[in-house]
Amino acid sequence: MIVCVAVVGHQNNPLYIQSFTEADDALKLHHIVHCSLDVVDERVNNPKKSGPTLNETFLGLLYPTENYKVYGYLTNTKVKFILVTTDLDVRDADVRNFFRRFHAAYVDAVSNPFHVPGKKITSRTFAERVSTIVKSFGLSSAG
Amino acid sequence: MAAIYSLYIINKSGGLIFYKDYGSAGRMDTNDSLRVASLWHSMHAISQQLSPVAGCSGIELLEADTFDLHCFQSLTGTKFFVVCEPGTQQMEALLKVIYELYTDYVLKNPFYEIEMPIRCELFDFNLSQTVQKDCVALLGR
Amino acid sequence: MAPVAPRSGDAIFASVERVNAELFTLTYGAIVRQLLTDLEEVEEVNKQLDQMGYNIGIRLIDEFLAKSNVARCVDFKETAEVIAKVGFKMFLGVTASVSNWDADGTCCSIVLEDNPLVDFVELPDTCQGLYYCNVLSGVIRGALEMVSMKTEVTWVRDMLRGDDAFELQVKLLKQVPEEYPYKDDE
Amino acid sequence: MANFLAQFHTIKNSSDHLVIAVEDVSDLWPIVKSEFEGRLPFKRASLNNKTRNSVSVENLTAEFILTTDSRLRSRFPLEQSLFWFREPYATVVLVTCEDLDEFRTILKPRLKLIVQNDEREWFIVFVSKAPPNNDQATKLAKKVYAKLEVEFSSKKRERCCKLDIQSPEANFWEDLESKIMESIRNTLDRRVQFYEDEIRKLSEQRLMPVWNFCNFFILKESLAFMFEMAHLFEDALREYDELELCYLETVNMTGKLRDFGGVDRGDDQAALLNPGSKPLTQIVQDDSFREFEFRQYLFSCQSKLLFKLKRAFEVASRGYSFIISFSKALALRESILPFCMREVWVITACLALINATASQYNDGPPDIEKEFYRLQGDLYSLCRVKFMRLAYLVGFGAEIERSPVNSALLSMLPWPKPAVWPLVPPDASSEVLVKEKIILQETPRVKHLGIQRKPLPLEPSLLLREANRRRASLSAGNMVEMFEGRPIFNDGSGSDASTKMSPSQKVRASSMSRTNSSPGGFESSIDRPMRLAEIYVAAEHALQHTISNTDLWKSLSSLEEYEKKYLELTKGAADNYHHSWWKRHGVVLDGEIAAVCFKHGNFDLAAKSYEKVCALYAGEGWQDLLAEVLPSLAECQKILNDQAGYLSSCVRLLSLDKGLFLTKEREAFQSEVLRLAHSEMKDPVPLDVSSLITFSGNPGPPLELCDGDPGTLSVTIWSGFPDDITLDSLSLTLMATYNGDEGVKALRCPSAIVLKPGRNIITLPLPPQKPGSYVLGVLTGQIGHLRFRSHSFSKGGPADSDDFMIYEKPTRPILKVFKPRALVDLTAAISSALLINEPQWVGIIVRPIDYSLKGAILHIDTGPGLKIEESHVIEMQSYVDLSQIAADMAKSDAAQKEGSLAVDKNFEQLRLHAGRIEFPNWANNVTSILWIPIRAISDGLARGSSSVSPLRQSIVDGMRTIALKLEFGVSHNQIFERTLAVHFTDPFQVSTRIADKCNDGTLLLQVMLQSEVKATLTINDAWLDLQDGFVHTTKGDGRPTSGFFPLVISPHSRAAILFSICLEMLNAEDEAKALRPESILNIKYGISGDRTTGAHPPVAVESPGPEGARQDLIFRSSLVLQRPVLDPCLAVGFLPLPSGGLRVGQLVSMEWRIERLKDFEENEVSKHNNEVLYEVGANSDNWMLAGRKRGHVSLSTKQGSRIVISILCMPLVAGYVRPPQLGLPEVDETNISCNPAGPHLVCVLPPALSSSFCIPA
Amino acid sequence: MGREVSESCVDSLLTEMVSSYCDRFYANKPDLAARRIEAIGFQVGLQLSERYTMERPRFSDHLEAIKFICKDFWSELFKKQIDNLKTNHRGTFVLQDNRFRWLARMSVDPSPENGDLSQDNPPAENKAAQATSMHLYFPCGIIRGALSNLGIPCAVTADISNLPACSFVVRIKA
Repeated sequence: MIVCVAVVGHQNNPLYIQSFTEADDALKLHHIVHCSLDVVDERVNNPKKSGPTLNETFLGLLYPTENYKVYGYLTNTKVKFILVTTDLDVRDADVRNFFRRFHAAYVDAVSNPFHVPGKKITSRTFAERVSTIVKSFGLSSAG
Repeated sequence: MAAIYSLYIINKSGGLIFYKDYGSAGRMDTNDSLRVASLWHSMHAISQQLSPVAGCSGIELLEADTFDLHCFQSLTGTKFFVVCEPGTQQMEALLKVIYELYTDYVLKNPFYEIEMPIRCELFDFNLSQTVQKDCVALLGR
Repeated sequence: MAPVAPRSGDAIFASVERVNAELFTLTYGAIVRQLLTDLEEVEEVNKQLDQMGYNIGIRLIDEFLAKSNVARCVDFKETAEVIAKVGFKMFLGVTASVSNWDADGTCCSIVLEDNPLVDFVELPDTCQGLYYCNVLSGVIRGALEMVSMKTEVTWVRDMLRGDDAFELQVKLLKQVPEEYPYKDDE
Repeated sequence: MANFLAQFHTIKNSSDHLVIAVEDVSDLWPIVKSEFEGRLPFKRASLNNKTRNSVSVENLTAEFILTTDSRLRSRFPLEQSLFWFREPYATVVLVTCEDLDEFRTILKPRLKLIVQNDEREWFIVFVSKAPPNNDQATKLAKKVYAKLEVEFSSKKRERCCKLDIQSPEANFWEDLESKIMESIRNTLDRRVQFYEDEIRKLSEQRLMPVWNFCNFFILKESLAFMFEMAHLFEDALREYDELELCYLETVNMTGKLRDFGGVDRGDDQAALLNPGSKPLTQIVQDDSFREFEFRQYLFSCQSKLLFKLKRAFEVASRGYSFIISFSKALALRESILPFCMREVWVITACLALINATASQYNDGPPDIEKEFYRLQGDLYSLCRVKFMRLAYLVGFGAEIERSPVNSALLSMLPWPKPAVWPLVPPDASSEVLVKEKIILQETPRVKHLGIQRKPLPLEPSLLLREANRRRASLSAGNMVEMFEGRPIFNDGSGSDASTKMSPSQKVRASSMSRTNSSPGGFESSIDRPMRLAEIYVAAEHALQHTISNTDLWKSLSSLEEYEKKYLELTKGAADNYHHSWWKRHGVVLDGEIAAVCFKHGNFDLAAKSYEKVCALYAGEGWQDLLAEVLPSLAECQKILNDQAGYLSSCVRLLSLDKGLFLTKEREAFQSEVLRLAHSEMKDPVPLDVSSLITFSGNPGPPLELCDGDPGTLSVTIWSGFPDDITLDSLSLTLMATYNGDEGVKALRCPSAIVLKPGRNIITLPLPPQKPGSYVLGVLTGQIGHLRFRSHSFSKGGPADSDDFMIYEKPTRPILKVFKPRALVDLTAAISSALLINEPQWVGIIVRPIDYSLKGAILHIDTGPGLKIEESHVIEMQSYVDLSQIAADMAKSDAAQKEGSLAVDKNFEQLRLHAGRIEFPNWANNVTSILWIPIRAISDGLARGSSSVSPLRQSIVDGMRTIALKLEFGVSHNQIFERTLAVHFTDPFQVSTRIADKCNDGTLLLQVMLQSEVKATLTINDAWLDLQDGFVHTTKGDGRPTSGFFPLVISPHSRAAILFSICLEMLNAEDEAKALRPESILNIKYGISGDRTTGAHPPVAVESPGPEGARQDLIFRSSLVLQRPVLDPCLAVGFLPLPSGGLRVGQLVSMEWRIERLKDFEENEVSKHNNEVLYEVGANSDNWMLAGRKRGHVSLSTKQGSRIVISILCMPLVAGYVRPPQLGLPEVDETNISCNPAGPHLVCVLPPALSSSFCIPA
Repeated sequence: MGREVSESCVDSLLTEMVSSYCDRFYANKPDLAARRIEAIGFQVGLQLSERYTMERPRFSDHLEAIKFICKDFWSELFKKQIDNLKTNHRGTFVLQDNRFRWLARMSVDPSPENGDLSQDNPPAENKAAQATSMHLYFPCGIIRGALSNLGIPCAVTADISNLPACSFVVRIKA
């Protein structure tokens, strides 16, 4: 299941981070997301590593740990989406699909005239949309 | 080629905001045209008063032996009227087109101040285009 | 002359030049936000939005008339209908409905379920009291004034404030007759 | 075929290089052996790799073995083919021969026999022992060698070479090597071909049941091994990779459960780097390969080759993923493996890999290098996690920092799932007690600054529950087995049923079962849930069994050891990460190290690391994480007594998101700040609180002041403190927006102020500022010894970056000071003249120009000849002049309500104190008029004018000045000064003329009175005191002839009075001593005027009442009468003017005729008697004179001689004006007769009309 | 196909926005008005770029980004592409639109009677020019917003040679 999704600004500042576990250990997810930025930097800074997927927004799997997986997505506007999931066999297609919908939601959120770029996303609608996307994770392309 | 003599546009308070002469016989200077405008404005209004039945919107066509005068008044009170050769057809349509040109190139020109005299190249340009167009083109609409 | 038949809102909307709604929506949003920054007072912003709307309305009405070929409406009822069905459609691509007529037919509500102005918009708590769409009321007021109807347009419902729809109350104050073009002394 | 495995293994281990067979036909080997072996290993050789491309390898090791050697004794053909790789790759035939016959008869057939078997790659080395000096022998040898070549070499292959032992040719050895190489190459090619064919055959029947991986493995590895021997490592590696692939497929494919392995002692230590750790025979059992050993074996082979290829990096990267995947595999088998096998294995694997790669790695390209370090870091941290997990199990959990990173790593890592959770060994009660003690002693790690926070989890689920669950499931399971056929347990499929039960239920269940079980024999702790301490002990023991590596065990044995290891691993990870791209990882781990340092009181180090971590989080705005570390940093700073640091940390804590701390916690921070601020600090600490205290001007228009006015500025300050806070002082700087050079001014808040949390509004006194507009600069203040400053504005402040320019508002000017301008105006109320020498009201209009005159003070200073009538009060009343009224009307009715009408009523009497007047309040904003009673003094007597003494009066002598100085403004800082000119005058201007001359010598003296004032004058009486030489005709009191008084003269009009007088006869001597040189005209008059228009009754008389009550004023004026000429000696005649009359601006020449009436004999009037001095006088503002006004003309002394004096003049004004007069200064007037007399007045016409010249209407 | 509105909505909104700022709020401070209008454009550009760069790989260099502006971005806004793109390869780009839609309805009247703009009174010519430029701050802002959101800080100016052609000059901040 998805335990955490996050939006990180182009200055690596958290714009939105939502964990889907018991609240008390949300902090560790903050940590995971924050550290995963290392990998994003790495990918971006020496692009030859990300060979075929050069400049693709979808960065794929960032962390191959035993217990959870971290996926990354980097938009053209240097905004990063991070997805932390604990199920270990995830289809790439699902993740891509997830990020696509997530991106759409994000774009609408920042289209709110009252949203201040580079500041946290406080929109309620966004939060709701995200949670639905998270719920439907994996189902969409399974069908 | 429809022989149109001249075109007038009058704002709702009777001021002449546009006048174009297409070679009418008796040339008139600015003052004349102004006078004509305000005169017509009044006549048009009087005609509404005169009408025996309610809801008259004023003179639409005035036929003289040497010319016809077609008038179209928009609901916003702007009057467009052409003076043309007697019996020229399609003038209502023409006036409608002119009205649309007016909305497109006059009212949408940010520099045009409403109710003020019209000085818009684009309007002049498109207008002359339209007027050049012969009646067939107008029929097409 | 044979009056050209009035055209349906959809027909006109199909015929006019169109642009992406986002551009419109976002631009309007940016304007509102900038006004808030510059004018500080929400009340003032409402006022200015209405004013802007009015200025737009008095120009827009002519385009509306020219392109829609609507004849002079017999009464205010008809006018309202035309605004809702043709006007909104022609410009915003959405249709509104008219309801809540009062007894003497001088006051009604124009109800808007869908409103391109507010896509993406969420009012922050600091902006309570802001009538985000106030420009619309201004437009209607301005337009009607040009066809010699003095009206008062007020918001009754606002989705941004949690209502289920946008509802504008249009109240006809007085029907100004064509002013008689010359004074007595002439 | 599996039975060959052992053999294969031994062979493989025994032989690790190529073999070259030596067929020593004629016992030469002992002689040449040393030199031959001297060639080994071959420097370089060119061989063909698997894809038949020639590659050159270096230092190819090989061995020469005599065919007679036992090792090359014949074997079974099958195994020959199987283990072909160890067969000789070349055969060297050593021969020698002295004579041809021997060659032909013996040697040749033998050689033929040897070489007939074409399996082998062979060639012949002909050794000639012939000494070089012995020609005969050498020749013979040559011959034989020639024969040999003919026999054995062919065109396509050169199979012979010749070695002279005595004098070897230089190129022999090259020749030899090349021949050997050629042979090796060919052999290799052939064998590769062979193996490949075999392998292909096998792979084809891969899917058949008969197929057996073992064969495949042997062939594959043989091939690989052969490549390896030939130093073709790449190919060897490829073979192994293929082998691994194939293995994984088959292993996963064939469903049948295999023996996994890994249960032997020592298996816990990863053997992924030394292939020989276990004999293959152990790995393979009944031709199934144990995954555990075999995969490690394969990996170790691969890594061996990789190291040979100097690709340590690849070892690391392959290794990491291998460990991950392998650990997964272990997880699957956890139930059968020893307790925590998996964790232990991973630890050892990582360590092994780290050491090996780190030592082998030699620097590659930078990006690879970074990558390599990253891998090392990963290995370290993986190792670290597992290690912590073990530590937790044995009860060091309390010591593990509950940091986000640890929580992230551990809490997601499932507990080990052994089939049976280890149980406490019977004799361990003492240890249990120890653990118990530890548990009891362990105190929950207290957060600093009294922060309470739910500690982050380090465990996926509670260890206690987990362990007991596993025990329970087991016990239940056992029960089922034990009590076969017992109904109660038969039904519920034991294990999972009971897992569902809570431990407590379990206890009941089991106890109940115990009662049922008749023989209570098996008393064990099985069914009783274990206590935590017991779990620890159990785990410890279990681990002890698992872990074979002593020092790993050591590092778990005691807390100190554990920490040593822990630090080592953490440091290792951190350092490596620091060398890689993954800075964040590095920094975060530094934080972990810091925690340990902190625990050991090494605060300095701890602080340094914590700072790094905080900097990282703060820099990227990860407040939640920052909130976790910052308190620790603060604590260090506190302990290190780094006040500045500690303060700023507290402030940072306070300025974090409110949600991150409870209010009481935040209050605690604040109190810390205050405590320090007021504690004794060596030196005041400057502190930046921009994040905590922000400020801005109040919304709305800026405060507007006039130049030089002070004011009070009110400013909004947002306080981020959770609680009220008292600032000892506070000041804000103002910055002029336009002129930057115009420095910044600081506004100080006079008193200490208390900031509430949130929005505060404070007001600051504002001294006068230069004109311009100002914005707020920085805020500075003091709390105790703490000097803080804040730069940041609240919303409405300047934008931080250009990108956010959209949100930029220019810093709103908070203060505008206007350029100096007129704030008030003082003008004289009236222009017309006042009565001189009488107390008069002078009016001064005070007009404030939208500026309040509150408390204004007027200083009045009268110039010379003017004094204020102290006796009278000064009157002030509001003043509306008509123009303003008009304006008011124009203004909106709002202004009307405010009431200009009401204002009119204002009237007040003021007293003058030391020349100062205080203005009443009602006059603050309205125009008002001030009436001041004054008197202009002039002692001079008014002079009448007549034909003889023309009037010469200048405007100045009636002029007086009043210097006014108005002090106003908030603090009388504004000064307005003005000097008003007030004009005074006599009521009348008197002029006389002789109206008529009667025959009886009576003269009618006409006295003309010109009113000089803008008021009605009433003459009640007038009389004339005549000078000597004149008397009134009527013996009267000198009243005018016709006494029609009172005579009223309206303003600026004129009147005349007639006196009839006549000459008084008197003789010369009387005349000489004339007592009264001039006559005095006395006029008793009254004045009725309004002070608002000009002259008016003197102040003394309050309101001018009815006519009668008016007390009269006296006006005296002197006038000079002149006796007519008695004995004229000169006659001056005025010649008639040109007919056309005079016009303004037209030149006209005036002419006078002078005639002598008598000669001068007796008395010499003038020295130069034949000359006359003349002078033409004229009022210069009526006339312009051209030519000499004054001069001598010659006039002969003869009687009757005459001349004409003419002068050009131009009249300047129209109307009746006095013409120019001719005077003869040197001649006594009495000797001049004017005949004809010139006119008193001449009429000058206005200039002729012309378009260019217009007439004042 | 996203939703659409009539073009005159946008036109009249922009016209009104400009006139409000130039004639009402900052009547005699044209520079302030300009900044506000530019700021509004900036925000719109920011959000539009966010929207229109979805589903497309990241740009590897400035030129790509600029090209995106010229092609896709422009056609999203104006249903046409930039007609001509020039660059000096040192961070300056000139984007020329031969018929810029937002100027299409604009006919500048050089005669001084044109009371539309309440500047003090410079010669009618540049008075008109200034008025027109007021309408160009918005598109400039859009471009700047879009680019800086794509990580290219820059300054954008516009210049109108002859209506309705218009060219935007992008100077990338080194």
